[in-house]
Amino acid sequence: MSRYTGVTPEDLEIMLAAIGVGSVEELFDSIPAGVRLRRPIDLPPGQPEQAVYAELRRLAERNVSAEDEITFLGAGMYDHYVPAIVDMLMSRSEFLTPYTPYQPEISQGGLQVMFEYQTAISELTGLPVSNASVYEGPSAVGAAAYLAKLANKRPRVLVSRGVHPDSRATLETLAAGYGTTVQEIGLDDGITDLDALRDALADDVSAVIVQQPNFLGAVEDVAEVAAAAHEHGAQAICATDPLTLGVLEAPGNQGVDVCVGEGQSLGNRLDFGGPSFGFFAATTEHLRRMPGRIAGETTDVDGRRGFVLTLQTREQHIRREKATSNICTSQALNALGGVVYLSWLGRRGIVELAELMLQRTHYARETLAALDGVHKLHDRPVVREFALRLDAPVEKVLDRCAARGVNAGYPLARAYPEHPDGLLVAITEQRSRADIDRLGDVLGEAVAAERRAAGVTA
Amino acid sequence: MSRYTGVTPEDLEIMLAAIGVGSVEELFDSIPAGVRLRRPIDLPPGQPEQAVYAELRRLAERNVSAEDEITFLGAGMYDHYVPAIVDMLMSRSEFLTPYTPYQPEISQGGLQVMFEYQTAISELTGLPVSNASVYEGPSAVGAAAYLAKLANKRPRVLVSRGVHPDSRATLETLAAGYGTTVQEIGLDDGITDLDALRDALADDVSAVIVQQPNFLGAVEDVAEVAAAAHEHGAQAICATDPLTLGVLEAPGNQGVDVCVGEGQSLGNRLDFGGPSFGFFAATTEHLRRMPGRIAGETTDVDGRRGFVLTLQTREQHIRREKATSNICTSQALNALGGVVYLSWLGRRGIVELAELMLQRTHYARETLAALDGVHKLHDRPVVREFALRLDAPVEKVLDRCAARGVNAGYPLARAYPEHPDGLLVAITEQRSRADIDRLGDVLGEAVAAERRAAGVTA
Amino acid sequence: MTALEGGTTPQQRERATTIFEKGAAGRRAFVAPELDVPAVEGLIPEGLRRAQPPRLPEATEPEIVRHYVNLSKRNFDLDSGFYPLGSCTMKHNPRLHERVAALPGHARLHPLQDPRRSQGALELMYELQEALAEIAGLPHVSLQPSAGSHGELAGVLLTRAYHADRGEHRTKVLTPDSAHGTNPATVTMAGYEVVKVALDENGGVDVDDLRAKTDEDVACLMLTNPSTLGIFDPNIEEIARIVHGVGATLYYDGANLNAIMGYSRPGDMGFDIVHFNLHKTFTQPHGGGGPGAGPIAVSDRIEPFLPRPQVVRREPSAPNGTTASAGHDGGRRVVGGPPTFDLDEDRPKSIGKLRGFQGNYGVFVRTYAYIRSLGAEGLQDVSEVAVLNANYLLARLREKVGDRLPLAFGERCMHEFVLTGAPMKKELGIRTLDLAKRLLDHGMHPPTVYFPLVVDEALLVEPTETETRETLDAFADAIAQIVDEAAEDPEIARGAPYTTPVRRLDEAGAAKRPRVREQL
Amino acid sequence: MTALEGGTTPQQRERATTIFEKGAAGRRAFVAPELDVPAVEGLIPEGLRRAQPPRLPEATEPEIVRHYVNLSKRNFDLDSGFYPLGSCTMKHNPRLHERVAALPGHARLHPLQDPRRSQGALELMYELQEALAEIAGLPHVSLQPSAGSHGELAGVLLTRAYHADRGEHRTKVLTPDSAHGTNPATVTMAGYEVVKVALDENGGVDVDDLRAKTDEDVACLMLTNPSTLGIFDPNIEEIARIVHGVGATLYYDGANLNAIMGYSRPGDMGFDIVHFNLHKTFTQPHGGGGPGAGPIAVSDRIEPFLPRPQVVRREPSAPNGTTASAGHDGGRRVVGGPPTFDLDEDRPKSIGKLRGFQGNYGVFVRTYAYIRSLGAEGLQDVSEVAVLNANYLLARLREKVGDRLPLAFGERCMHEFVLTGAPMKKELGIRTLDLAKRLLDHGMHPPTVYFPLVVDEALLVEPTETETRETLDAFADAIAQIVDEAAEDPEIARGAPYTTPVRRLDEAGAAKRPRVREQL
Ligand SMILES: Cc1ncc(COP(=O)(O)O)c(C=O)c1O
Ligand SMILES: Cc1ncc(COP(=O)(O)O)c(C=O)c1O
Repeated sequence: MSRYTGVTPEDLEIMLAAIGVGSVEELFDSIPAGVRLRRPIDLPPGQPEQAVYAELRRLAERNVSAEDEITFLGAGMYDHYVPAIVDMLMSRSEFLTPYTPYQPEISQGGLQVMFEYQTAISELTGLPVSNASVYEGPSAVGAAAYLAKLANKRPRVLVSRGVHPDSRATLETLAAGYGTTVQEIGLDDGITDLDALRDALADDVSAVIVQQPNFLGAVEDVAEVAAAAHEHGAQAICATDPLTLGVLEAPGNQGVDVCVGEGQSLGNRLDFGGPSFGFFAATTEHLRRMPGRIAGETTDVDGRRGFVLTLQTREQHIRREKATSNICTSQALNALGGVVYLSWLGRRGIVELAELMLQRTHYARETLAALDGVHKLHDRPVVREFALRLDAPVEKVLDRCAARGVNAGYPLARAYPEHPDGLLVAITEQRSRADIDRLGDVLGEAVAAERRAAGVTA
Repeated sequence: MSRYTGVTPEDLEIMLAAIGVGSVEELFDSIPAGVRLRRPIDLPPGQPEQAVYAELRRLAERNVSAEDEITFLGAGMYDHYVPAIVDMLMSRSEFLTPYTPYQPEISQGGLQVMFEYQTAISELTGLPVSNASVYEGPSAVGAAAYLAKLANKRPRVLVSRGVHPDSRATLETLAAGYGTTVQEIGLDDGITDLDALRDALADDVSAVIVQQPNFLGAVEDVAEVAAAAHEHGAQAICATDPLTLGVLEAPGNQGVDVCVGEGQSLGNRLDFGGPSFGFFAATTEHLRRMPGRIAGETTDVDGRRGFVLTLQTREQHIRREKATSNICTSQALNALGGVVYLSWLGRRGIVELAELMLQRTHYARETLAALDGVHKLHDRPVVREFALRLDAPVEKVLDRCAARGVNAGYPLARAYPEHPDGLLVAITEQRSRADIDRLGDVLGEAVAAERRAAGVTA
Repeated sequence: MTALEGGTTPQQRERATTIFEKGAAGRRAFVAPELDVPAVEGLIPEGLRRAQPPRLPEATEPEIVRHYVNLSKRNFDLDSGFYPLGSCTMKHNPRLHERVAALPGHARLHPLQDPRRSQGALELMYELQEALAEIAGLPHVSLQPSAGSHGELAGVLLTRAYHADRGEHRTKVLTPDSAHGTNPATVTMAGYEVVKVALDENGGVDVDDLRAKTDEDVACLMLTNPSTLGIFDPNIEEIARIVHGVGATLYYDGANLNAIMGYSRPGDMGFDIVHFNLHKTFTQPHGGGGPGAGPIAVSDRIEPFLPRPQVVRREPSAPNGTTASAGHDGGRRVVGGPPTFDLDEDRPKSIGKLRGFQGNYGVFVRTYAYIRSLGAEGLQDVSEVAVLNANYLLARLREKVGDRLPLAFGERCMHEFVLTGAPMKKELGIRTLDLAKRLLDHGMHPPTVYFPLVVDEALLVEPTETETRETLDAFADAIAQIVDEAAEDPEIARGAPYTTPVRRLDEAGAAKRPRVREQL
Repeated sequence: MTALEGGTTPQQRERATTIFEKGAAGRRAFVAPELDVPAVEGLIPEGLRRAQPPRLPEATEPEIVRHYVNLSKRNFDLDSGFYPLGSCTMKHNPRLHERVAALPGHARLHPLQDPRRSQGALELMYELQEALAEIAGLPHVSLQPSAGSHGELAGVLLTRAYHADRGEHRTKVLTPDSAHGTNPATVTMAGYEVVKVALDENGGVDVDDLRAKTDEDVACLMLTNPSTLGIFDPNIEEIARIVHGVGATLYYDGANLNAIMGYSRPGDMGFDIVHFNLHKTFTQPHGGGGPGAGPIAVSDRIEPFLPRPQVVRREPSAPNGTTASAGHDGGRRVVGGPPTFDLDEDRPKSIGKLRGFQGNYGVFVRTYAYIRSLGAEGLQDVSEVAVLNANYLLARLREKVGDRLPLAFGERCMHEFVLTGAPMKKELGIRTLDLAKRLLDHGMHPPTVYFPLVVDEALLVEPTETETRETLDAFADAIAQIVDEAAEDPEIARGAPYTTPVRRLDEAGAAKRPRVREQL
């Protein structure tokens, strides 16, 4: 017996008798001797709840979280405020503990949430159909390219270097499986090099993938990219940060065929990278090729409105090797957080929030670029994140800032060797002007100190 | 409109038209001009959720909580581990948000919880009837004395000096209202002076009140106190710490008529002193005199088992000035926490937990009393808390310990001027032997340092 | 639709079993920390040691969780539907408040922590005192009382202390007929005699009756304004004059404060003592019957008697412990560093303590968050929308069922209103109780019934400001539907509810043969 | 009892309305922080700026809360009742895990935080890798995959990389007929051809068929053991020999690991790659369809190809960045200070990344807490009770309905078992689907139906270890009652359910005319 299992000695006796065996061990007789584990599992003994809590607290305290410093770190996940109702609803047993809704009659709650979520994602992206979630952002990019391959069977995808490095890496890994060649299109002054893209395009290109805003924070001209792709019959795929769609045109309105992205910024925690959710929206043409669950509206035998998992003939449990994807367990709870967040934000709120980020991002960029030894890496419009160049070693500058309680951002050199001096700074509604001014002070002093150390005179 | 109110301009128009007024202000016309507030309320403007969260976090961080130090502070509230299921259940909307169950048909959940709670309290205290909660511990003592007065109309209560100082203070305040004289019975070597008690007892004594274990941590001979009270026809009232009843005899089995106490140690948070709950149990004789809600079992029109608030003719909403108490809103949610905690602890667990505290308390007492300049204040059996005497200024010693991350306990002088050198040390299952040893080190060094400062040579 | 509409729901088919009937001997959820000290026998002498362990449940964690989760589903709650329970102010409970109250710096703070190490808590309490003082229009606040009725008791005891201090011994407290039961019950507990004051034809205090009953034996008049009839007493200034004329205090039962924020303040009406129900106006969740908190605000003359300790702010310039600036003190400028906060126990005239420690701090955290969230404008919006919603709902109901369920007094209301079901009873043969029970089948919580006592077949409706027009319309429709249905067949309402986990319960039987615990 | 038993419940009477139908133009729950910087126009060129805002809901916080709370009540969940959904391991979800995962140090930790400032997270991941390696009996673990099927994909891509590294190009992957749909689907996505292996008469892999199909073109055999039939394959050693004989890898679908902890390990059976479903064996709540996590454990020969980054422990003696000791490394002694943890991106043969960042860390926190809670003994107890419960329930069902719902293969089972409803269908005229739907009226979640495909009218029952004997008995009784009822009147089951918020839904219609979003 443990705190989770309850076979009393009396239970055991009754149960063994009903089964007709003399011991529990006997039930494992079918395991051949040659593969039996002949010793206890080599793990520490179990612990009371309070001890486990204490241990997990100890570990938590060895991390510097967004609660412990003023952070401007983004690069794919962002420190947004998660409203209390999201936590409350995500922790309700009725949402937290059920399985995928295989029995729709007793799963209308979850199914309707999916339907509402799909509606919200469709509205955000400007595309008519959405699935109920995929794992997360980068793998969604890989899944989108697979959909393109299913659609047009072409062997090559073009991906902008402005797409998140993890997305590009994931795309490469997955494409190696389904047999698509990945070719990168470089950036020109912060955004996808349209000339290079046009040069690389041909009739064997399955899809063109661009990110909006791109990894350097720059707003791309998605319509141009989509038009170029379409000229060669390729699919236009856009990865996007959903919160920026409060001020940026919906990809669906710019000719994009598939829009995917990381949903973390919609009411999901940072959680050191997951779980969050990926979203996946497309044109109607692709509906029967979409990966993952899709909730659809229908009626019951009495004519009541209801919801079911629909178009399941796309899916692995029905179609097996002919399925359009292998995805099964996805991110339903996180997507619930997403649609609750979007409801909380609301039609006006998403614009207000995005506008606030836009203005503060502009302010931060100008404030920082005015510092000695700090320059804009590009001049493109930005919404919530921007890239700088420092006249000082970035990692050292970051350490100096961290020591003063400020996380100044992401060192671009980690993913972009061509920008060894690059720093990516992210803004959310949680970073006030005072925080930005503080970053300005701390960063300015750190750069100055490093330049002094390197013998540069300001 | 705010985030909680939703009258749109269109709503407003429709609503005013339906009412037949031209403006909202008009609805306040019945307030005479002479008592109108003619300026805005003088409070800061409203804040977004994230700002309020930040402000409350700022305040929280200006407190040193039991999460921030190793604490041996008790004296009425204790840092026990609250299991996660208690939080989970207390935060379910269905328990958190309803009112007192005035409509039993849609309140069976809450009513059954009360019934189960009453059963658990009755089991713990060894008394046949319990109410569904009172505010908290000290006021429960005052309420118990009021019950005694209702029962026997006598004008005097005797209260042991071992009863919590807040309970004695509250008793005095309330007794001043209902016209009972309160007389204190001193302590003798840590426990209630039985001779003094017998001397003070007479046929005008309504009740005798004792605390188990008492404020100095000592185990009282409750049966003796009860017997003495009964000899004079007085009620025997015992205040107790429910967790100690895992090892201490139930007051009901020792002849006590009313047993009350602070329920915080049962799955409730410290919360800087509240909300928690008070429990109130008694002999059947007192059932119709009890304060507060009582859930009772019954059946519905179809014969189904069900629960209702019962014996409401005791209560203010029915009996008004003839009610046995004025209590209305009580502590239902906290009592839910209590019964969930007791279910979690279980029949064996409460004994194990109390035994663990008993043993660690003994170990701690012996460890500390072995330090130079530290002595036991009394030699009585103790369960979870004990009193020491220090050969050094207690408040200064406490400051020294606090600076090293240890809260060594409660300085008795605050409530017992006769023990200017007294220190009360509390143990819970969260204080391990290692913590106790650390307290030994820190306390020993603090006492030594203070003695050195005072010129004492060890 | 038949009288047995709905038949037997799955919940109805289940027999209610308690946690004591679940589980099995030996099962457990708790795993004890290891005994890490030497085990010593005989630490408790035999006679004092418990002979038999309490027969608590024996169940695994999954069993316990499932038991209580399923019990929770047998409750109606505010997050699920409309809850217009008059006098209870069942407004939305923001979950932000639960989040901030759970921060370890608040939730795991020991009440006896040294004030120097609980500055955040004391600052919060001090600021809350200030805010409540401003809202009440009275300069001094004690946060200590645990609920409204506890605040009332504090208020009457303060009155006693105030008069005693002046060498006066008074014996009577006045309450109007419409008063909540806690008012007279409090008076008795505080050792006074209750004297009832009649209402006039508009539902206000009968000023003549009040004048007649107000003499030098009267210690206090307890009043709520707007009253439990939802009416703001137009004679409040005159009432205050009469009461103060004999040296008595005027006590404000703050249960109905939700109606007037930004429009009037008890202090400005002449009240000496006010209690707040933080679990009403300030949205502490009701928890199925608490916790709440009942802070009080008082005038200067009552201040010396306030319970101890008081939270005070000490200016940094003043040497510690010498000048404590309690209560409202105007300016907030800081000279020579930030102010500190402390607990002042040194109050020689204090009535003492009403409970342990400093009050229901967890509730204060929520209230503080609420006041910060809404701000001055938001609080005024609360009262405006509460009154607007009540009047709109009243208008809809008058339009639909005004003949069967007329308004008891007047034409309009403040934040709540009282209908009388007397015509409905007479004409349709169903009582207010039947209407209430039938509402349960509509998935709504009924209004308060049979209170206030002065109205026959009373129905006290308080929609609160957090409900939308759509919800109010749905409620009016449901009431109309029930009344229409009763006109056709009153038996349906008389037999209601049908779809609830249990149906009408035998309350008389429960009281006659009380079973108040599980027999094991 | 009639076919319409239960009639119309209150929930059934309510039309489902979405959040997009609630609220009204202008309402809001969000209050924006003030714009504290100078407002600048034209920051986004016109063509790129959004012309029309997305038509998101406009509702107050109370409206949103009530909407979703009421939606939640239209879900069945594990905290409310028995959920014996075969292959899904619906065991109790301890709330401790939610508490610890929500600690800000975990929940608000940015995935790109410098490893020096995320040592707690990296230590946790490292220790979890170690624990999973021990449980799998395979030395190296990557936590990265997001779910079981993602782990499968990782596994097949690893196989591809492994063979490619050896200069081999293989084209086929074998899966038995009983395999879960994700296995063949994964194979296709990873660019291989699926070859099915037959089962023998005991439900195990047909060794002869396997031998016949295993050649040098075969890259991998994917297997779950015990299989989805709940049977431990007695020929596992022979199977491993055959597969390894041609240089193929053996992949273990870990969905059924809950059956064997402490008794056997995939690594010891000869598997090269294993995935774990942390949302099954390790009790991450399912969330109505995720999140989960699907870490993989692999043998030495696969290790070089694992995804990047890997979490590594660096011994303090070693100069930073020079010696990374990845994976299992035996001793834990510390020389010269505590070890540090790091992310190792420098893996030249790695298949790359499967997703962003380091995986579903929040799930790892829960799993880590679970493993620490239970320890070695507790994990073995899990499997023992899971198998005991399954066999007991099987025995009870055989006793009661063994003729109508016989066990598909063999006599006993591991942690789950498959019944066939074929005799019931033939004799009583109700299908497994009808039985399942009728169970809904009994307040229980049905077992998995129509899977595995190899069994006609399959019913796959997995009670898990956290259920009590009483619950198993109640389930057996309910099944027996439904079968008896069907013997009297099969129409009842065919029309079921009756008491659920909606009744049987038109799935065909939904697929024919898909409506996958609200029309606004
Ligand atoms: C008018 C009125 N006064 C006083 C009270 C008592 O308040 P509490 O329940 O907080 O003790 C109530 C609460 O029901 C009330 O409505
Ligand atoms: C046997 C088996 N394999 C694989 C999977 C897929 O796992 P996941 O849903 O985590 O992708 C499942 C889950 O349903 C399963 O039961």
